[in-house]
Amino acid sequence: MREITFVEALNEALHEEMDRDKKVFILGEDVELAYVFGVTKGLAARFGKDRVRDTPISELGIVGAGVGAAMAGYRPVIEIMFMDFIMLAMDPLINQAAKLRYMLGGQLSVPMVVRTPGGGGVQYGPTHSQCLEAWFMQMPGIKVAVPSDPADGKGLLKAAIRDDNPVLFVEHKMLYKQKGLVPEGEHLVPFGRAVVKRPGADVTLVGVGYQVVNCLRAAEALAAEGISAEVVDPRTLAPLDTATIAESVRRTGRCVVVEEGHLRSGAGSEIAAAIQQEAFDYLDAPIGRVAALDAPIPFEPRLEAFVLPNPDKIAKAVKQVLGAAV
Amino acid sequence: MREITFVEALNEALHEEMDRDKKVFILGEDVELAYVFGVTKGLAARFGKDRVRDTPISELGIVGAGVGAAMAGYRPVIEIMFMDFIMLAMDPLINQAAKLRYMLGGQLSVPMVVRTPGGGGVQYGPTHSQCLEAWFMQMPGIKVAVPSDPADGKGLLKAAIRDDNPVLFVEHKMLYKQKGLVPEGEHLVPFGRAVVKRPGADVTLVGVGYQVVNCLRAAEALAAEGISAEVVDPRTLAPLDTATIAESVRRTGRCVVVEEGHLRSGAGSEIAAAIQQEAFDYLDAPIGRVAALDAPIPFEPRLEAFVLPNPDKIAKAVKQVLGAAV
Amino acid sequence: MAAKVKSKSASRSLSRDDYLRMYRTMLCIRRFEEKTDELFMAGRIKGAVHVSIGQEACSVGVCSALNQDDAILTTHRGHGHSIAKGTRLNEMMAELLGKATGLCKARGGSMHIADISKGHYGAHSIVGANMPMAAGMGLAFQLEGKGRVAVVFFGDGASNQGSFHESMNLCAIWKLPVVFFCENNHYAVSFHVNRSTAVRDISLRAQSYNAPGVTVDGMDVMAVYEATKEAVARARRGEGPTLIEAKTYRFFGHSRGDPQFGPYRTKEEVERWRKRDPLLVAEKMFKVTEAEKKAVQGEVAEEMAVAVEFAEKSPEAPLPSALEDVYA
Amino acid sequence: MAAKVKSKSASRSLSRDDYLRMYRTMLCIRRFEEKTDELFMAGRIKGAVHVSIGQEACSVGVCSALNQDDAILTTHRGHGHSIAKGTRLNEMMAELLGKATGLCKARGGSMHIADISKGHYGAHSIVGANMPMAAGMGLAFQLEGKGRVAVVFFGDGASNQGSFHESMNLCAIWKLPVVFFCENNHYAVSFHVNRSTAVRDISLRAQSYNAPGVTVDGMDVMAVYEATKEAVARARRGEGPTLIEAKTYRFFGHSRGDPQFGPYRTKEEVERWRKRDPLLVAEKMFKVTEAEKKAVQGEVAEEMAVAVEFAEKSPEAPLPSALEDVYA
Ligand SMILES: Cc1ncc(C[n+]2csc(CCOP(=O)(O)OP(=O)(O)O)c2C)c(N)n1
Ligand SMILES: Cc1ncc(C[n+]2csc(CCOP(=O)(O)OP(=O)(O)O)c2C)c(N)n1
Ligand SMILES: [Mg+2]
Ligand SMILES: [Mg+2]
Repeated sequence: MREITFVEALNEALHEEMDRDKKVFILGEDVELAYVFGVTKGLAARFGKDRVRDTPISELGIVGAGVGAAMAGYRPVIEIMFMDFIMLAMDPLINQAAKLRYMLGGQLSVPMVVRTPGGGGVQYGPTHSQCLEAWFMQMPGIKVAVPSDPADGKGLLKAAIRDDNPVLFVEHKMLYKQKGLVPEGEHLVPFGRAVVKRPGADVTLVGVGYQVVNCLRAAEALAAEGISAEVVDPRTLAPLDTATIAESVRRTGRCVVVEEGHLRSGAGSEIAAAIQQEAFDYLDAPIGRVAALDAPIPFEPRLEAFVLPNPDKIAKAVKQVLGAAV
Repeated sequence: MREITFVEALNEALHEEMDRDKKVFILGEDVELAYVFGVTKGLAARFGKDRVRDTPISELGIVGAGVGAAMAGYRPVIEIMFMDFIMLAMDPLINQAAKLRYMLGGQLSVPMVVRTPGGGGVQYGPTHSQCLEAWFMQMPGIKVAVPSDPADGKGLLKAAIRDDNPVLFVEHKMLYKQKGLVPEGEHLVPFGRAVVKRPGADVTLVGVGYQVVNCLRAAEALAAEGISAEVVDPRTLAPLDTATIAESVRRTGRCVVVEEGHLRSGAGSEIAAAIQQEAFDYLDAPIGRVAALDAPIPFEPRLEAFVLPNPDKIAKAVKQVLGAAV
Repeated sequence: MAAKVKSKSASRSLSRDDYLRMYRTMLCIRRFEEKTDELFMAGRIKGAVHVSIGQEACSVGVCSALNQDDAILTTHRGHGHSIAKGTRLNEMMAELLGKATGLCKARGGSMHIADISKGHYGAHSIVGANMPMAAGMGLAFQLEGKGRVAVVFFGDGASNQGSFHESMNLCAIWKLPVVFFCENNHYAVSFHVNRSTAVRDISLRAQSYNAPGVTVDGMDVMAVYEATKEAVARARRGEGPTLIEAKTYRFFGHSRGDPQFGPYRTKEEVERWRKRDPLLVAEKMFKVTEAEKKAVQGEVAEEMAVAVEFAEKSPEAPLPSALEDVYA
Repeated sequence: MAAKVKSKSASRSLSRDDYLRMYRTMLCIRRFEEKTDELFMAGRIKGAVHVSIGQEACSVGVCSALNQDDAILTTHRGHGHSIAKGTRLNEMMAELLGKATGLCKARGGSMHIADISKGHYGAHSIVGANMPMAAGMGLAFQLEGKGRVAVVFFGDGASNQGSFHESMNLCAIWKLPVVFFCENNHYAVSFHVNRSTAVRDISLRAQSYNAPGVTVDGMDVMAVYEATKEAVARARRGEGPTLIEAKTYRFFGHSRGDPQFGPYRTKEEVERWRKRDPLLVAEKMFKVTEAEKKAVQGEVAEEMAVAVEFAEKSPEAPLPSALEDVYA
């Protein structure tokens, strides 16, 4: 274990998996130089430009090509420079990758990973700041990972690459420079296992991706006020480990779900809907939800911060949920 | 009022709106002959091929062109032949249409309607049977209509065309041939107003689109067993009238939400999540959810029926919700 | 102009047996499609079915130029390509009838027939979606280095999808072993190619990618075969993609029970094209004797009867199978 | 080959005043971009900024051939086009600084500058997304029948998006009044056009749509102007789209504080292109005197100071405005 950044952890995962399996290769815009966020740094030099390949700006074509290569037994790892651009590739991802195995009677599988930076906080504006993971978690046949720290980043990415199914791997931009202890060498985080990132007794906070960090910050602040918040990180949204979350809620009796996507039919909607079913009799208050406000993500820093979730908003929601029990 | 089919009601709405406003025009594949489902029948003959225009198979281009024409002050009504193909046009719909007004500081608006047949039941298989409305209801800036009968079809389509915002208008294939009483001439159904389609006392059924029909059937069957189910039809998912739904749930104390999309982060997730917040103290049981099972929609009729919601599954969920209160 | 029209030239490297085999496969496709149409009209096949009658020379011409481990990707109108690539008939018919023994276990239906064991990587029902996949398979084959080639079939309508452009470009810059085979049957549903497409010959579009483009007579199986052979050889040599356009015609309606002619095309037009029925063209070109014809017809009829019986006797797919194979 | 390279030809229909105005606008863009870069490096402009230094001849050449009610749609690298189309400088600078008076009310930023009052229909930050929009505006203009034209700017990188193909085809089949203007500055971020694109001249791709394609010297404002004038005239006559490719170069890095040269291009390459700085080319071509130059520089400096002051003194956008204008 050493302390490295989220980017370094992901980069390490890619190095290790490309080393381990010759079928793994990378496609994406400006991946050779790892120009934008640096996740693919050094890979082209190490593994050659055949396996680390810059592509034209053709998101539909690249992701579709990933599907084809996966059908032929390869394991493409595709970078979409910003998650928002994935809108150009919904067809290959959802109509093709997610359905092919099923639709062709199980004759093949599509072991493909699409990595992409999501989320706001860097003032890139409405079309470069979205969190779209809820779209993907709705669709059978594709898995969705939303790591929230470097160790999970490494472990989930390695697991994603070894998974025989298509995986959407969401990297929140605000995490890239965050540091954390990361195991050296083999480190796999299984999909579908939520984890308690901070134990607590009064309320369960469920965070999605980077919002786990904000939940932890909120929990810290709440602790100072004598409120003990447990923070649960589902780590993957599909599969979604509602059992672990429900177990926590049964203990605390209260829950706030925090995501950075928009509220309506978001990941948080699902978690809230599932938990009210699984822990109904234990709930002392309605499940609270914190999400991006109902507007695109504006570019200007103050406006952006106004729209996005943050520890204050989370703490407020917690207090509401605690108050509502009275 | 006369009894006409859903297709005829939509066709009438298009005729009336194109008559009323010269800026309204239609783009789509095979719309001149109204080849596939017949909604645009007779319009080319009446309004000319300039205003009812067959397009190449270029979903991205067509929807993008709709955005451009709307920016220039026209009111395009675009047909996407099957809702599944909308995956090719997510970028113009969500990154452009839904955000442009906001993103350009309110300098213009994008009055565009995208009409599209969704849903299963006709054995068209995994890529021609999906219900994707939840994706759209998550995104600020676009409205979503999910009519469930001919009168609402006409009234909502007319309202959609007059709306200054982009609207996704979902037409469930199973509705096309359904008949109902439809007002002649001017008939507008406002967005964001849910309606009680059948009053009841024991449980609230909330249906999305065609599933309202299945909810009504389930309510009928339940009535024979002495269970009185109220059926609420939100009619639009964005805006979503949770107040009317919550009002009903406060009376019945129980709720089952039914949609044809997949369960996780579906429209039903949102409705359940919102209702447990708005009517928490009135709930005698967890909110039940019925949705397509967790697989793509298979083609073979029995398998397809197995995966899709139906009145039996709804009735079962109702009984579970009633039992859970004990 | 990179495009040139090749026609009725017989290749010297094939034997008479090969010709007869090609003829036989074309007849097999014809009978399969007729049967499919019949079963559909009788309500025994559900959903959507797009038969390829009139386009048999394309299927057979292309696949005759391929090895078994070469890959094809096809479309909603893919039965012919499937058969020409060697797809098992019984299991294919079983799929159409929605049986447990179907190639897709009754989940995919007509629009998703695949037989990976034969190098058939699937029909893909989203128009244009198979082209990027073909680029990806080409990329895999290039990395693999065994000389395999991927062929993607698509229609005139599909050539206006953005995926065509992106895929051709990817294949061209990386010199991937992919053949783009456009069956220009002149219509996308009811929309004529002259209205959907700004160029007369779709093959011209190859120039945008610095790739060869060629237009062939799609009713002439040998013209298709030869153009494909050349394109495949080029692909195997590592020289990249070729765009082949075959001018052809579907004799039946677009889908399901659509009429053969109707509001969007005239009876005369259909009849004009029927004079160039690929089976007639082949019979003449290959000098198929009456005896040979009869023998082949008999064999094919038998094969068809076997397939239908297999399909009909197969068990229905068990309901829980509707939830299987979602994940690997 | 439809493509030909035009160069340094001076149009006779313009007056010396026009030339000086063009020169002045180019200088205004240069100064605006320098200021932008400076403010970005100082942390005063947030987010992403893509300056167009080196490409001023394209902006000015194109927009000088347009009427105010003609429309432009531009890209992430759109400041130059905006200024050339007459976009209000003060409100544009205010947008970059994220002020309430900004053209987008501080919501869109550099990548979404628009000034509808000047026929500027927006910068669009999704590469390629503006092309279908341009087709749609062309369609609206055709229906409207007032002879308006839409011009869409895009890069070499964008020409590989499917949207390019679909839009060109739509404009061609419907003969829409749209000009596709490709600024081939040889790079998409770090990726050289020779690696991303299989043809040498992107203008060649016009042939796929039976439309004229022309390559011009993008450092020569008059070459750009004349090609645009011809394309616009053609569009107004109802003859459909033209694809113009301007060979040009960005002197700065791709975005933000990227270095001007670096791992993906050499200092020598940058310096070679800088010798053909569009401002120098114009000064020579228009025989701008030292006195004229000085005067223009003074005016532009003044304008820039006013804009920056306006922006700086403008109030911050009120927080609740972050939730306004989501719906009309
Ligand atoms: C993306 C998409 N758009 C539309 C359709 C509906 N559709 C199915 S086949 C077809 C026509 C295809 O025309 P073409 O490519 O010429 O093939 P053909 O049917 O003539 O074989 C259309 C529009 C579809 N399946 N996918
Ligand atoms: C769909 C999409 N993919 C990728 C990007 C990221 N991106 C922004 S600019 C750019 C390069 C564009 O190259 P080009 O079209 O040549 O324009 P230039 O930057 O050279 O002006 C890229 C890849 C984007 N904004 N949108
Ligand atoms: Mg066709
Ligand atoms: Mg460029």
